[in-house]
Amino acid sequence: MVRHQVENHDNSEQYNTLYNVKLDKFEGPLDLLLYLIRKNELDIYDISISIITGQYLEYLKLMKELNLEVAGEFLVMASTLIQIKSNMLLPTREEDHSGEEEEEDPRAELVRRLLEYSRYKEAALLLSERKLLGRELFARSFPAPELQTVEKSDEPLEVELFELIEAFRAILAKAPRESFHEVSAESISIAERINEILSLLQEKELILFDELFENSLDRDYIVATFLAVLELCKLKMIRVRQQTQYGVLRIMPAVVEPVEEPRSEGGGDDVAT
Amino acid sequence: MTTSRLKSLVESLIFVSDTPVSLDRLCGILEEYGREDIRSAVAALMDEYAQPERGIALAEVAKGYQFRTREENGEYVRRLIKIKASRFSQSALETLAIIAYRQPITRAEIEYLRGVDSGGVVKTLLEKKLIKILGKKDIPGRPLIYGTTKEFLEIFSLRDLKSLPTLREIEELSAERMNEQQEELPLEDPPVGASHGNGAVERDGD
Amino acid sequence: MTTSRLKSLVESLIFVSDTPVSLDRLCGILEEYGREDIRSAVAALMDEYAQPERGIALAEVAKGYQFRTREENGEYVRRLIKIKASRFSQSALETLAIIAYRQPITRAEIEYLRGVDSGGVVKTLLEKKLIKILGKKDIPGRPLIYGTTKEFLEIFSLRDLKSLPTLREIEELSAERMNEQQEELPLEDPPVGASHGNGAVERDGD
Repeated sequence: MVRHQVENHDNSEQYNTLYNVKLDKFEGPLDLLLYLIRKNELDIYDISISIITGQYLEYLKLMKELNLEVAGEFLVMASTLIQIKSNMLLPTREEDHSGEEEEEDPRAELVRRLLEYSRYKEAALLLSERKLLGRELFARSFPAPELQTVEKSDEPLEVELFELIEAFRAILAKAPRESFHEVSAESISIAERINEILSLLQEKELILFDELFENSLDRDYIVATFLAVLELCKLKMIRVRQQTQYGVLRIMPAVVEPVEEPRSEGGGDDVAT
Repeated sequence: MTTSRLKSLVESLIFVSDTPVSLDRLCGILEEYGREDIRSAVAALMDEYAQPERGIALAEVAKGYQFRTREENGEYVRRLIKIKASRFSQSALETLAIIAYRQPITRAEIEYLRGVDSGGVVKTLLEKKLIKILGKKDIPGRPLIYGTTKEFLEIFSLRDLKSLPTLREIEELSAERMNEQQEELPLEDPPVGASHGNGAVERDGD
Repeated sequence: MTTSRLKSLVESLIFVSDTPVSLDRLCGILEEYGREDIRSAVAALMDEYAQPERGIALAEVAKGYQFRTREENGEYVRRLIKIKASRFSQSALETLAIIAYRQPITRAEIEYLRGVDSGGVVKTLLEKKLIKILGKKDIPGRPLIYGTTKEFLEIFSLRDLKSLPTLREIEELSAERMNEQQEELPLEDPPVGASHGNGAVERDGD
């Protein structure tokens, strides 16, 4: 209907607005392709790539003419379509087994994606048709008045990971300025490596120094790991041992949960060496 | 320990909680009673509340039981509590559907399935607590993986994830819808992207 | 406009309100109905709920009507609330977040970031076993340093500390939204699904 109106109006401003609204409706290139397939009454398993590609490119052209920003995904899909189209032009070999033939169809991957996408689009529609709590249905989302005096034992805790990190982000946003330097990319990766080493040490009592570098040859990673080890040594949280000169470095936890004696001043000092 | 006493207790407990109460939780509290007795007390209550003239229904959602107002009364309830109904955009619904069916899933996988960048939607869904971070995937780069929450089940009135229609059922529905559309709609008047989501089409399909 | 419909509406309204609902308020919302009809609907509901085997009663309190659990069930109801999962206070969440992401960390450092005294929260988190003392820092005063525990990982279903999402990962989610999707995703208050949006556009075009 929108298109119909567009064609009947010369007023370019209106033209612009109407198309703008319409183009916004496509969630992405897959959505646009599904629309074109339906519009042309094509069999999704046997799409005419030349029709679809032609219309798809027309759409992109139109979007550009209307000065709409064309998201990168639309362009990527355009090149995929052109690629498929040119592959279709290559002579195909007839195979005896139809199954293998299907695999060779240059459209196969795209068809699979379109089918998959249309399924989730349908699933989204079914979700939107459900009765929603807070829209059609209502529950009591407050503590009953007779319970307000009961004191809660707060044993189990309920919180999501996302809330934790959002809390941290909020803190950093309002924390004193100087602390911002510490939060630069580099120091984050040191903190990350400290966490990783600590959690490795929770799993096993001993790690070899070389194991810490197994995952990456990235320079920053190695530097961050090394600084993390130094930091942990300085904090006396790990012990680094060597059996022989130039032998393997072994890393062990220095403290095993000294929760009981936090206040003793001179006592627990020699936990690490 | 008569049945009516147990039913009364169950009614009180479910009523007083601001979140759905699971059978396990009921059994934990009503330790003097047997699991099967509790289960049938719940069933009996559900029957009683199922009568059409009641203003409250006992619903089974998010693996628990919760009293909820009857759907037809929604309009009046909205007048009372004056909340803005939360609504979902197409992209939010698509992303939510993908996560619901494919969890645990990474952002890259979502974006492959949708064909568009989805970082913003994922963030909004996290903020609305409809999805949560489940951890990290054991592949290079260790990307975050996402899944749906209990709130998702509560808001969409789902007992559990299994009560979502299967992808096969959805495929059939989708095929049906596509055929209908091709018959119903002449070329000149194409449905705009989303309009096949129209309620009318859906009802015809039933 | 039968009596049972009105009774159902009254039941929904009183149920969903967190404060007692007065007759005036009911009349204001149920404007299609007469005051006397509403009054008798309330009375009929009170009668129904007055049966001894019910777990909920409709009480008339100072400012109106309110559903309450039956008094004899109080003991069980209190058990429910006792084992109910509680949410983190904002200060506990903040402190825990700082410790999780910046461990090993001293109390002074926590307080520097939060800008407030955090001794009490740290103590609570220690008691709940979400954090532990890792040792002492090798600086003057030798302050204690804190880190998270296994219980912390369990609460968030994390396999290890490596699975904590990083700030960068979360920021990457919203980064794109700022660039391309900003206008496309009015998620805060988006139009209903697809079909409504469509209708609106068509009307605009007229």
